[in-house]
Amino acid sequence: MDRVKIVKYSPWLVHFNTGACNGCDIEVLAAITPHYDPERFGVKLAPSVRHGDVLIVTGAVTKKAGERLKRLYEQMPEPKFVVAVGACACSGGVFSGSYSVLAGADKVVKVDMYIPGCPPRPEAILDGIVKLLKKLDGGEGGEGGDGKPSGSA
Amino acid sequence: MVGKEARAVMESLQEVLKDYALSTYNMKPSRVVIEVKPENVREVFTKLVSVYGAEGLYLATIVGTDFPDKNLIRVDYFVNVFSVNTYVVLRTYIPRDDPRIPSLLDIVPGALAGELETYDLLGVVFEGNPYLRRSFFVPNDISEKGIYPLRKDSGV
Amino acid sequence: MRVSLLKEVLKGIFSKPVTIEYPKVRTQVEVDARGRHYADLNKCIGCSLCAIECPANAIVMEKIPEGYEVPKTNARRIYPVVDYFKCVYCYRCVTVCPTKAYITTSEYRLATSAKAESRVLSLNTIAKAEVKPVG
Amino acid sequence: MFNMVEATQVIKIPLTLEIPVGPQHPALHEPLLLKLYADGEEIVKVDVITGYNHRGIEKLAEKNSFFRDIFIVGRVCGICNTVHANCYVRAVEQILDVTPPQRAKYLRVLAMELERIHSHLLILAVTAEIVGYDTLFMYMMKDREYVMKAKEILTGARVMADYMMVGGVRRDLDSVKVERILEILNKVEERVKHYLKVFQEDVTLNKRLVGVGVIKPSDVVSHSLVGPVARASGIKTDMRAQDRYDAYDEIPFNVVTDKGMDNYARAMVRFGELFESINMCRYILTHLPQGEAVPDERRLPRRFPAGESYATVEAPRGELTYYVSSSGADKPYRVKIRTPSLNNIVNSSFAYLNHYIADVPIIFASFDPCISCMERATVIDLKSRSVREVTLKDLSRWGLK
Repeated sequence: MDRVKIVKYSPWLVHFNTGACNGCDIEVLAAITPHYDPERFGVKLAPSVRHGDVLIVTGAVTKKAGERLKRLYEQMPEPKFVVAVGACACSGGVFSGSYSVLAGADKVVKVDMYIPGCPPRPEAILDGIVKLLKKLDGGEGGEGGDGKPSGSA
Repeated sequence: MVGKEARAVMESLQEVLKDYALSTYNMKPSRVVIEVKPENVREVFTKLVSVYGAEGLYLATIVGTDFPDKNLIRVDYFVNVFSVNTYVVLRTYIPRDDPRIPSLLDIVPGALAGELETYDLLGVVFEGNPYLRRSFFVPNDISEKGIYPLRKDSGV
Repeated sequence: MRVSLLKEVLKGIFSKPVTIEYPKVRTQVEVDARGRHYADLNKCIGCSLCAIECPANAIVMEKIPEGYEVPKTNARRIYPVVDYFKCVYCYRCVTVCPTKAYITTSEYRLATSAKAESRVLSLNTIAKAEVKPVG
Repeated sequence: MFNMVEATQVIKIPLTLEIPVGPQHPALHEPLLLKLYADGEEIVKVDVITGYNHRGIEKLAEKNSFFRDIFIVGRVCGICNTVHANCYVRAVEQILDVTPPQRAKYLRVLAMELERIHSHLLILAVTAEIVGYDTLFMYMMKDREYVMKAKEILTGARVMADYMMVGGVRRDLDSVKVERILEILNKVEERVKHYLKVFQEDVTLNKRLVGVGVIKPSDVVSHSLVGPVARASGIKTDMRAQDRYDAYDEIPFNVVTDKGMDNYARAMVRFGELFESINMCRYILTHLPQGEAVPDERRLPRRFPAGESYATVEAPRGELTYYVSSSGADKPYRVKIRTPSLNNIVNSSFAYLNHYIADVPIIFASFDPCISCMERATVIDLKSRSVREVTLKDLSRWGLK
């Protein structure tokens, strides 16, 4: 439990592309650039999966990449968390009917936070990570579909 | 490129390939389709390269289409003759139960990607290409069953 | 270091940071950016066109539960439920809708650890039968 | 100590070291496995192993209706989604015999050129990152955000535009938005000029780029390499100039080529195209024709006549082609997508030979790889022909032939 508390001060992210269209990948990349600067929260991209705390999964999880994803997850040190970024990683998106995809990261590993969107904006990715950190703190993370529309057009 | 000039280029192209052409028609937008016999494909390419030069054209893509009702597989070679700004499509039909066609790999090295792709997805054997093999992009569970995904009766 | 880079460094030192202090300050999102959307059940006629046209099969037509005042135009009493996990926010449903029934927002903060659907949002647009409709 | 071996003799001990790079690797942002075989520090053989990103999109396109496919093919590649959608939409328009209005053609080109700007900025930034110049990467990504904002103003989303529709585009532009995009373009152009200067002046960048990854023009054509890679070797091939689709017949632009043939030339071609694209966007915004651009999607044709068409488009990475065939049903009979990355990655493994291991990521990046593009269907290249009993030096020389 204590180790979980420590992780929340500086979670290091590992990004794995399981067959994404690169849309989510460039948004994950954009999210670490000066405009959004997640290092304010101690968030940093880790060079190797063995240094990471949070695995960011993008893409529809093709059957070949699914095996890799499982192996990567097993190589991560405890405690570890998985964030699914984008409609594809959440549920398969437009590719859910294809013969070659498993459709959804939760088919392979346990997912702690879903960030829907195609692709989600960098702010949305930050928002998801902040919600994950709050969840680690004991608070409730998810409040999707709260019934409050904002900025309606 | 429009009008007279384009027509002149197309006519010269048809003139070059007239020994091999079974029929000639147009595909939208303004691509010349020339139907050739599958065994002549290599000769046609040698001829094209000798006329337009090795730096005058490249093979853009190979398209395989399955026609189960006619028991045929159609293999189209899309060639961009960029030295004269035109596209030519070489169309061949091969039997569906024994899809074989000579490989172009030694004449056009750029055919590699298209041939591997057409083999794995449609099962067209390019004779003389040593790199053909299954399940490089089709997942193992499907290729092990011997299914070619792009065939109409593959059921995937 | 070249002079051009030195100039850049000096400019960087004396200019305001570009970073958006995200959770404290909201990013300026275009008002017509494609965000969360849901059906307005006052306008929806239950034609299922959006469910047919959705490229990701994210829309499922469901029966409106008992106890809601459903407009007469929606004879079959069904309404579209958008699965925000599957939705790719292409707004094809918005543009094909014959009655323009979709309410679009620029809401993008959708991260959640549980399922996210438009059920509650849509049902909130119509009044419950027991309560007299307000306004 | 070994005795000196005659050059004609065969060394049977496998001296080569096998180094897998990818699919999850800090130097490679793409799900691709490059198997390098190195003799000391020198690459003698490269296997490109793929399949991690194959999503079976061509089959998926046959299973969905014509209109749903517009959004599916847009998701072949996130970085170049408008060109994918545009190419498919134009192929379908050919089958339907529909011509979009002039304003829509201009807006389509605007969306595609904005995409080219952000794609080129991205790959130039990644180039800087790979040679170890992280500061420049951060600066360029910072300015790329402005282009993303312009895209958001135009299309309503930062990345996935979903902007193309049969018979037009899906959103129009008002005068306020035109002004805002023009302002952004001015800001970006100034910055791009600065980055060009950095690329030209910086010693580190020059040392890592100049003379590395040389591809001869004859190799470019015979291996079907396209786009900036071909243009950097002096081959003047550009589908915008050749096919003159959409509004490219009215908008003035130059085809940028370079004679350098190396990584540096490819970077310079991309810089040249950035300026061309910025000028084209500016021309479009100041010469936008009046009239309707957005078709009513509820009244589009529902019946598709039998027929076939072949559309091409110049994507940021090169020539992208779509072959669409209709049998008269509501679903396409065959959709064939050939992306530029397929040719540029699969057919180019010869370019790594005789380079140092450390140069592999930068050569790879100079092709502007987009694995998601190429792998909706495809591939492997093994130079396995070269497994012969020859000396390692001969082996490497052989590979270049």
